[in-house]
Amino acid sequence: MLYRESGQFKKTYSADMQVFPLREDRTGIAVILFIAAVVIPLTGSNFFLSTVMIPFLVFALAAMGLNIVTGYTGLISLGTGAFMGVGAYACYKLTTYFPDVPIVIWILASGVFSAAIGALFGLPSLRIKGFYLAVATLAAQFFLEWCFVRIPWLFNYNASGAIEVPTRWIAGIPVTGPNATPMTRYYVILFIVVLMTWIASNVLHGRIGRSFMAVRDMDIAAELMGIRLLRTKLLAFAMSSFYCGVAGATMMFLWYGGGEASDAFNINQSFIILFMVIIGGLGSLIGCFFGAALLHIIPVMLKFGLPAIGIPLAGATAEHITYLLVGGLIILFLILEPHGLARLWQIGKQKLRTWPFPY
Amino acid sequence: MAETSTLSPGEIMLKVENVSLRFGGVKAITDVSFDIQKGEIRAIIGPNGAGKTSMLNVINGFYHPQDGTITYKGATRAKMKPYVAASQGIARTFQNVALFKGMSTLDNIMVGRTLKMKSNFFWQVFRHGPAMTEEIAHRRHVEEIIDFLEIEHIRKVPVGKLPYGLQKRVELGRALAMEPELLLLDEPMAGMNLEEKEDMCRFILDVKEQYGTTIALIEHDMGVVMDLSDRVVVLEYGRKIADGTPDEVKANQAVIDAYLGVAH
Amino acid sequence: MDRDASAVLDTFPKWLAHQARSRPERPGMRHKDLGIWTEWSWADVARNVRAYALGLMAHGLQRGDKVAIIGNNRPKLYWSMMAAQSVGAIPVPVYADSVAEEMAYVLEHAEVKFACVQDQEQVDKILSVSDRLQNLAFVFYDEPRGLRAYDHARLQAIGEVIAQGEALILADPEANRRLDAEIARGNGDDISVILYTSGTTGRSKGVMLSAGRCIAAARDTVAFDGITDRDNVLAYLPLAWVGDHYLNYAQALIAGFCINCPESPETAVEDRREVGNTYAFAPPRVFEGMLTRIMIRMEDASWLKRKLFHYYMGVAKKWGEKILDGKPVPALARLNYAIGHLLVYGPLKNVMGLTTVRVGYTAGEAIGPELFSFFRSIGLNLKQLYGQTEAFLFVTCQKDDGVRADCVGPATPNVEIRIADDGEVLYKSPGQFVGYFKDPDKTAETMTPDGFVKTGDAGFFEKDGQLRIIDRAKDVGRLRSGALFSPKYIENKLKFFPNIREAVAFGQGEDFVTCFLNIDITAVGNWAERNNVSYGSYQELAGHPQVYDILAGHVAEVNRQLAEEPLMANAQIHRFLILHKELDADDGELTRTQKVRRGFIADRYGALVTALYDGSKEANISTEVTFEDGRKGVIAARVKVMDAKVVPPVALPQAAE
Amino acid sequence: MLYNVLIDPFVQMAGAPDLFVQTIWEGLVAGVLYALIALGFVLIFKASGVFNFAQGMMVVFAALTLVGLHEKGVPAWAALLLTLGVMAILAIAVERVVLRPLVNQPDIILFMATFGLTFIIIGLGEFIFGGEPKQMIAEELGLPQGTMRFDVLGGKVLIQKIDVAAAVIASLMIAALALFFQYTRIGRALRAVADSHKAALSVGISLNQIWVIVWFAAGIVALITGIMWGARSDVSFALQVIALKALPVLILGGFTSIPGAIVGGLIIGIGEKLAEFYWGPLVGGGIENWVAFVIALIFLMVRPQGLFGDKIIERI
Repeated sequence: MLYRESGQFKKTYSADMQVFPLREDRTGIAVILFIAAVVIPLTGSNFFLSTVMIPFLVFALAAMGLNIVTGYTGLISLGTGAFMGVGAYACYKLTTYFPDVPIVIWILASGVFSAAIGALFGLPSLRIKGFYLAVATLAAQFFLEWCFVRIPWLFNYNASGAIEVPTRWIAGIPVTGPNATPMTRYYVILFIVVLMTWIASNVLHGRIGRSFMAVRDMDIAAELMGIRLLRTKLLAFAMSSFYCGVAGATMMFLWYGGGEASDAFNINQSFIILFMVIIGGLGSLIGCFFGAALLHIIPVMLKFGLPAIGIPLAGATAEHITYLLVGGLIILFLILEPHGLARLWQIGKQKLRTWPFPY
Repeated sequence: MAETSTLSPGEIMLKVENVSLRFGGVKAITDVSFDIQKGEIRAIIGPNGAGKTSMLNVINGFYHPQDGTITYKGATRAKMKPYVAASQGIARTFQNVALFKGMSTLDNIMVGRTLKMKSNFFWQVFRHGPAMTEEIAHRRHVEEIIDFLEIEHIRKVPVGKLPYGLQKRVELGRALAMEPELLLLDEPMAGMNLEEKEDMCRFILDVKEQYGTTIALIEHDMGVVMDLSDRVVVLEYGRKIADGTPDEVKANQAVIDAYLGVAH
Repeated sequence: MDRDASAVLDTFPKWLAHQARSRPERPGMRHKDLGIWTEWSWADVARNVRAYALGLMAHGLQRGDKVAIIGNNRPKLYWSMMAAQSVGAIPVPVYADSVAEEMAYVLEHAEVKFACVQDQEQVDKILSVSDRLQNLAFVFYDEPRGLRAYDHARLQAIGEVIAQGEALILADPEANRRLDAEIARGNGDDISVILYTSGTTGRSKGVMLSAGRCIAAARDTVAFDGITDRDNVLAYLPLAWVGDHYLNYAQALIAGFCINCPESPETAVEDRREVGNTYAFAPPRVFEGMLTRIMIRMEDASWLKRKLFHYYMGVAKKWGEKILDGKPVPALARLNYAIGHLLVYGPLKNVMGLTTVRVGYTAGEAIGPELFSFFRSIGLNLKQLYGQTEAFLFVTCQKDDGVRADCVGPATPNVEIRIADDGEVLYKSPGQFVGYFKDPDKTAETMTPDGFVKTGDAGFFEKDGQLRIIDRAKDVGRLRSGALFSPKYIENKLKFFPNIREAVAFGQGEDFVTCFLNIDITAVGNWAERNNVSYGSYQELAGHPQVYDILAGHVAEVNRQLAEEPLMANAQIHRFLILHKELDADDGELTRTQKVRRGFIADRYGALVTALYDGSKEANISTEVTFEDGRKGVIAARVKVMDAKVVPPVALPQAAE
Repeated sequence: MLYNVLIDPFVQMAGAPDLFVQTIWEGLVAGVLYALIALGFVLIFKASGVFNFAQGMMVVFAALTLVGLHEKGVPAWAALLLTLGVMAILAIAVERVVLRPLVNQPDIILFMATFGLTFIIIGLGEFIFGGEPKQMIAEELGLPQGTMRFDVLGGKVLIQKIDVAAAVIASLMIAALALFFQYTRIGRALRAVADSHKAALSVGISLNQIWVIVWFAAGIVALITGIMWGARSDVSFALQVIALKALPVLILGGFTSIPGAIVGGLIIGIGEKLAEFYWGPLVGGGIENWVAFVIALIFLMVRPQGLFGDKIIERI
């Protein structure tokens, strides 16, 4: 309905291969970015920024990571939480040893470490598939979780046994630690997320992305076309863990502002993020944002929304209900739309393009 | 389009010698030998379960025979490795279409170019510079294949949505994208109507004519086989029972017996 | 340069040079090839054409030689025309879908020396009849695919020819001058092109058009519609048809706008949408097809959308055309229409690829009033023109503010029109033809002593000065009762129903009118699907009783309309039948431009015609048909005949005039 | 260092055989419980091809329901029956709401669906009975209490009676299941399903019925497991992590083999106890949580098809 495609023709392949070939879509993205970068910070309260937006972006990033390996390459991973942890701790150590390097750089660099670990635990994926692989990744989850707790060096031997995020400045503005304003933290995360989304879309739209999907859709055919399975799968694991790692680091440094591995990076975290991917849409970047938004909003609404409208709800009960809702949603989506919100979005778009026709 | 091979037409490109393949106790192929000459269309026929597909799987390294050797372009091996086979110019299509369902026609064929793409991760990350130039170059190549197979109108359609006949065509396109020297076609015309079969025949002949590709194909439609192929090898219960020109094979008593009552 | 140039711009090659000079950077041609639109600026086009021309000269092409052009709309084929004309040779476009036999006739008759064709298919056709074409020296092709193995003694790729030409230019500085000389030698009296009309009767005739007249005609209309170099057309009409040669080739060269060639016929619709053409021409059946598709797709839409659609279509019907014609419209209605545009018309045009169309023409046959006003009401400036090959298309056309469905508009600038005593339309036009190639008698036949051309169509002027065409002059007949009877007029009324694809009316000298009908397989098939009526074949569906009932309804409706028209009231359809096969150009039942060959059909289906009149309920018929691949076969059928509901004439105040 | 890893533990074993036996016994019991959970998985996987990730949760849920009902004043035996009823309802609900709509979907989808199921069960359980840990009503159910002491190789070995009971009941149940599969019509049908769904229909039992039955059976297994387990430690969803231990067991045993599940269970149980007791200290203990998975992982690399599974041949 909003689309006017007549006259939008491509004279070069680069124009034809761009991620958003239609003018209308490009404007749409621009508007969204504008809202994210200007409108929200201007209008959003600190509470909104730090309870809704920041976590949402962190989750979106983590979901993106998982989606790369599960959605695009078709390898189920239940180790997301742990890989995020690796990122967080890596970042912590790095900034401890080199306090003067801008924290953002370390946040990004921490991904490298999680990528390495991820690739390591990706090794079994060559021989094993499906459920088996899922179990294998659980090994990573539990082993790493254990490391986080049992290796004091990781948390600088703090008595609390937890990461204590130090204050770090960029250009004289505190970015992390107690006196970093939600606004600054929001902007930093926004920057990271936008950057990494752009990169992800680049990679996934190119040769590498195609070989991922080839492996997912029909690994045998892919192999016989000369795609090296191990390489591709490891790359997928590495890239995925990189994103998770960075997500973990941002989570620790820009959202939690410190905390224990056991509650930040446990198996449940892995599940939540897997659910975000499923509900958002396997094999879709935009889906990661949808999934993250939906699954993060539900608990927030229950915890703060209901009381706000005068329905008191015990914290514990809220949590239980969340479990129920989330579990229900998963099954519902798997039954009704296995491709998740992203597919719904697509359909909607298609309808707009062919409006008033049904197809 | 195909890489200029060191071989000249008529020379032996691939030679299979005394190959036997077993799964546990089951004998899929027993002591089969034959060769494929550069530039010919070589048909492999035989009743169902004769081990035809297994033979192709051996040739492009998906199955590893217990005995026998494979000589491809001079190099003799006990077994091929899929990656080696692919990178040395052996491409194939599958009996029941093995396309990447989630991807568009264009992307499917683009995957066929993977081996030819070299740009490193760094540039891929920015989708600029070498990565983009490469992407464009290969896109162009793929477009030529799309044009060749007359599938412009489904360029951006997810292959899952395509009718069977077109899927087969896309799969052929994907194989062609690898610029194969040896193209293995596993029942390229299975389940097609007459018109689609005629098209497919035309394409296969055009491929041979235009790109000088050597083709080995499994097909049940005898008419097609006899029209297309230069030489035919006949398998039955994993054994070779005949080998020669279509006419020779047609005359061969063993073949006639094998096909007696076989509805093809 | 330009000033004195314009004085002598009397051939297309000169115009090409002019465009290359005056707007070298503007796009001259686009072709969707390998998935993207390749573009040639006017300078590029000129450069290619010059090289091409030199290449052709090198192959021995000379002034006056005929060059056949066969294929779909592709830059290289348009260039072939330009190149040929540059040398003073005469391009002879031929219908690409004509079977070898027809093609042979034209090529032979035109004594073509070279043939520039699209692909293997055309090459094969020519080779299959080459023994009959003594003059044919060379065949040039655009797409090499599949031709590698062919004997290239008399066969070459157009690309190579162009390359040769470029080489020549580099090698020999004289080459350019030689070509310029050739181009300069050309003048307005040269024959610019020979277009073979697929005559509604008998063999086709070669209409010779002179350069000067073509250009004069084109200039008039370019001015008339204010066409500029910013315009855009999608070239999808047959090259051999005057419509394409005029609207795309001639006008593009004059106005300097861009010709866009689709990737393949299947993708033409999608390509039109992509490229967003601003100037569109389509015969009614194209718009008909579009409307049918729209309606079918809407049927499947959710009821809410359907409601919305139909409501706003109502609004459009009421106000759309008024707004388009700039007539006074109440503000509220305007507002509502604007909303409608946002919700329905705009998107609709977008999906149909009409968003950017500024001027649209339709012609060739009468267009249904509903159909016509549908497109106008959603804001598409669709107009009618009347013309023919002999006139180099335009005889009349409608002004933006003077559009009506039942007329074809007043005379085009500089065209004189006269109505003969027997009602035949005569004209004298700037573009009018020089004569039929190798056929002076026919030429004489068609010309009046004082230099007017006979259109062969009967018509009259309405009060507002617009011409109204009734029918082919010779087809306007009378029933035994003496009542006036115009088959075409009735057929058109029938064809306005989406369910009816073709209609053939009989009645000359009979007691009453009867007709054959062809169902529109898309529309009726879709209806069958929705009402799960199962059918195995076209034949079965055509014979289906329910289908008969539906069409009977349509026929009755037509009779009702006829009853209201004093002239036609007595020529109502009494009996009809639905043909068991689709009328087909390959069987010679239609012309290549899809006009019915009434006479031919009448005796091919003689048995059925008798059945229509002897009151029998059924009739057997078996006919020979030609399949896609040229093979022949026979299909037999038992066809039902049905009586139609006839309406007593409405006595109108102002009776017969 | 190497000494500490490779030699010292075995020296210790030899040095204190009683401790060694004690550890083995501990492992054995844990193993039995793992085996029981794994058994639940296998039952369902065999019959419906669903990898029921929620089996662990069902154990906890069953136990929680039982205790919860009793807390609400229901007598033990009644609570037991009620809980059985609840498990039956759960089985039916699962078949209706999850399996039936998802029939013919790729396994991986069903697999993910059981994640959802897991969450629902947790939410439901905690929502109704509260999240805080509870005591299993062992003696009310007439399970033996207290401990037995044995003299072994000059040392003392402590054995909880409940553990013995656990072992006994477990073996009884496994025997019962074996008989059930062997000799009842339904059992045969189930075996048939495992081979081919058509075969099952020919036996004259609808797939839907079979699924319900199987899930119910798994529910019973879960309940018994839950009781045994709850009796040893308290009942709460903290157990879920331990419940996941069944996964490595399955990988060792293979998804379709009951003996496999048992053997796997014992290997894992004993293995991790030994590891924890003798090697754990070297790295600060607590390795129980992952050692099982790592064992499984290493095992996978060598034999992807599990102990009792047959080699997988890929076809194209």
